[in-house]
Amino acid sequence: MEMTDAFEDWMGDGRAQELERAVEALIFASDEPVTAGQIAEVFAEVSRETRPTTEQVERAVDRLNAGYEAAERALRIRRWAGGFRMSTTEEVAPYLKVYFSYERRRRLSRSLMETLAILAYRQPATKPEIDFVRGVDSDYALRKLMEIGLADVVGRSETVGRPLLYGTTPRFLEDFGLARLDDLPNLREIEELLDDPAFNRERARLLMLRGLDAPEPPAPDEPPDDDA
Amino acid sequence: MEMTDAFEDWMGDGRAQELERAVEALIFASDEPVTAGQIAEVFAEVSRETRPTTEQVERAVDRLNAGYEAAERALRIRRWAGGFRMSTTEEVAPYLKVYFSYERRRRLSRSLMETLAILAYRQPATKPEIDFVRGVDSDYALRKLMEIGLADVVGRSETVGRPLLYGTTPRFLEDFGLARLDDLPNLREIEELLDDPAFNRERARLLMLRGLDAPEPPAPDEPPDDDA
Amino acid sequence: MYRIRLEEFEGPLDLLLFFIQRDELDIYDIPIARITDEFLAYVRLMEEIDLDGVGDFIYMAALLISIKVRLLLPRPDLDEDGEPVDPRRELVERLLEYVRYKEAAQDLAAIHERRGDLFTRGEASSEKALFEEQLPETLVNTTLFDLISALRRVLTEVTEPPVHAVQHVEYSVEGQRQYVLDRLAQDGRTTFVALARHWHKGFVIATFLAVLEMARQGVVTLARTEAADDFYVALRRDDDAPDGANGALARQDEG
Repeated sequence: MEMTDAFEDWMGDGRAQELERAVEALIFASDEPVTAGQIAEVFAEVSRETRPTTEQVERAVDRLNAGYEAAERALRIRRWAGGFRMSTTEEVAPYLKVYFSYERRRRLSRSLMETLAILAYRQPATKPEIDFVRGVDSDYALRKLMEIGLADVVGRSETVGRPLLYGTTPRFLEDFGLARLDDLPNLREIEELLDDPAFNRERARLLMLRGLDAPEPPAPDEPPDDDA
Repeated sequence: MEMTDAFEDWMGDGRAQELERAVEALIFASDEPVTAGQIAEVFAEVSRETRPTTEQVERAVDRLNAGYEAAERALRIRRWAGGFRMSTTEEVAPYLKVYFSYERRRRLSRSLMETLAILAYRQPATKPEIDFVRGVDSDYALRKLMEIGLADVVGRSETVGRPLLYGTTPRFLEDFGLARLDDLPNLREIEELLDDPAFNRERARLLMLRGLDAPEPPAPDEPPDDDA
Repeated sequence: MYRIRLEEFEGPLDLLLFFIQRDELDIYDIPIARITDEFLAYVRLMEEIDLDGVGDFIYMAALLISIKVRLLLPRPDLDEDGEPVDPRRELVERLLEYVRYKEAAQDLAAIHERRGDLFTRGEASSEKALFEEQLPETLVNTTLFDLISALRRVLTEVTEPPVHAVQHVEYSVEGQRQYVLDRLAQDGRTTFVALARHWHKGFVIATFLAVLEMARQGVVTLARTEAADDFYVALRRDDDAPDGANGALARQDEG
């Protein structure tokens, strides 16, 4: 990791340390992901000096995380939904689960997860499009996802009838720990599946898949607890 | 500060470090101040070993704070309201003040949201009209929406007294990710989205919300339409 | 026919995938005639027990039948290169497309699960309250769905005729008037919600009517609060009471 550059040189160690402190404080105190740009702006306004670049903020975050790791701290700064958010490490999850003595995040039912997946990968998507892929009416699932705050209306298609377009929200990214939509795992190409001469293997995959998700979890009646 | 005692000896460095991590995680993530007793209990349950004493938890907190201070971190663990909670240091308060004074991504209050919804669907509308639909005085909400930049005066009605007409701004469309007002879900779409038997279409019609259903003939006593 | 747990199949595609897996069918050579028969038997079963979503299954059954018919045609459809087209290809593509998203849904579920191990800051450490006064109200994190939901609230609010309701409860407007005066004498200024919180519905209505009556008579003043569904109630001061009403009771009402 580059620990110095023109800015850090110019700032001197004290200024770099001060930026780290500001970064840590802002990310800690915010209720939602803070962007590097927001941090830079606040820092410039308070210090009345040149605004740090987003790279400099990124580096301050990296230094903080390296420090947490070296000191074996339970906290880390995550890159979620286009910003920074502080969270505990995986290792301490058992303590928190015992302390809260319940699952804070409720699981999404299979139908909600399927609808969300189609939405996440195909967005913006119309309801008929989602219905077609699933072979069922997605009215309920879509509404539920909107109520939970994971999906929203994002516009209107220019096609006949101008149907509404749906997409995922920043909240979806944060709840799934993704920095951006590009971080979604790759979707397998349909052509890859179709034209695969070894279709037996594909069939085996189908079988496996069915076995994995056969028991349908009960649909949640309430939105999952948000742990923000 | 005593850094070792029977417990820490017995635990060894690794265990002492583990207690620190648990302490840090629980204090960070808790929704209310955590007591030393609660922390000790959770730690004993997860580690399946002897429950640490509250003094040992206190010392873990002291070590964490000493570590924060040595590393010039922006966070400290405070003893407040009969328990521990994490807070930022006084030095970083200026950053937080500036950050929180910015326009931030926050939910609009219920009354603002309702006023905005009516305005979006009934614009251009006079204040008495909005008051009538909401059943309460919308003075504050309307003023606030204008302050935020989501609503604005768009003209004057031709009716007696020529009252001001209000409407939404381009900023409104931008914030909701819409290209034009036409992209707002219409009445039929809203009914589908909400699937709420209590949603009263007749009432919507009586209240003369427009733009809801394009093919519907305008109500006879509808106020003059400036932007149709 | 196999006994099938109905709730296991959310949609017709799930049911088709089940047949394919159960019989270890080659997905590129689906025995349409047999599958169609079994599918139809299942749909009839659904109709009998009046299951929701039967329409989706009927639609798929029609599709299966049309494929079956096309398979029986002596002259198959040709594509633009003059090659014969397997009438089942479209269905297979659809099934695979669906499988693709089912996989993605599983990936997402795993991601969601892992994210559940990471805890964000709890309310105990929240410092927002310290800065609350400086928080301007702005939009953004608001979804279009929130906007629509707000519209729903406006359009579905049920306003009962209060007079009618009061007839059935033991609280009288006059009694609540005294209650409000007592509370105001004690607290100076309060909010309506504070006056009526945790009380029986009849109590709330009678209190509300009492407050309105007192406001009309100039005994109390009402003022907006931040919350849309609440308001401040205070005794009117001597100097702004129009008819000197209840001057004796009027104390300070600010703060």
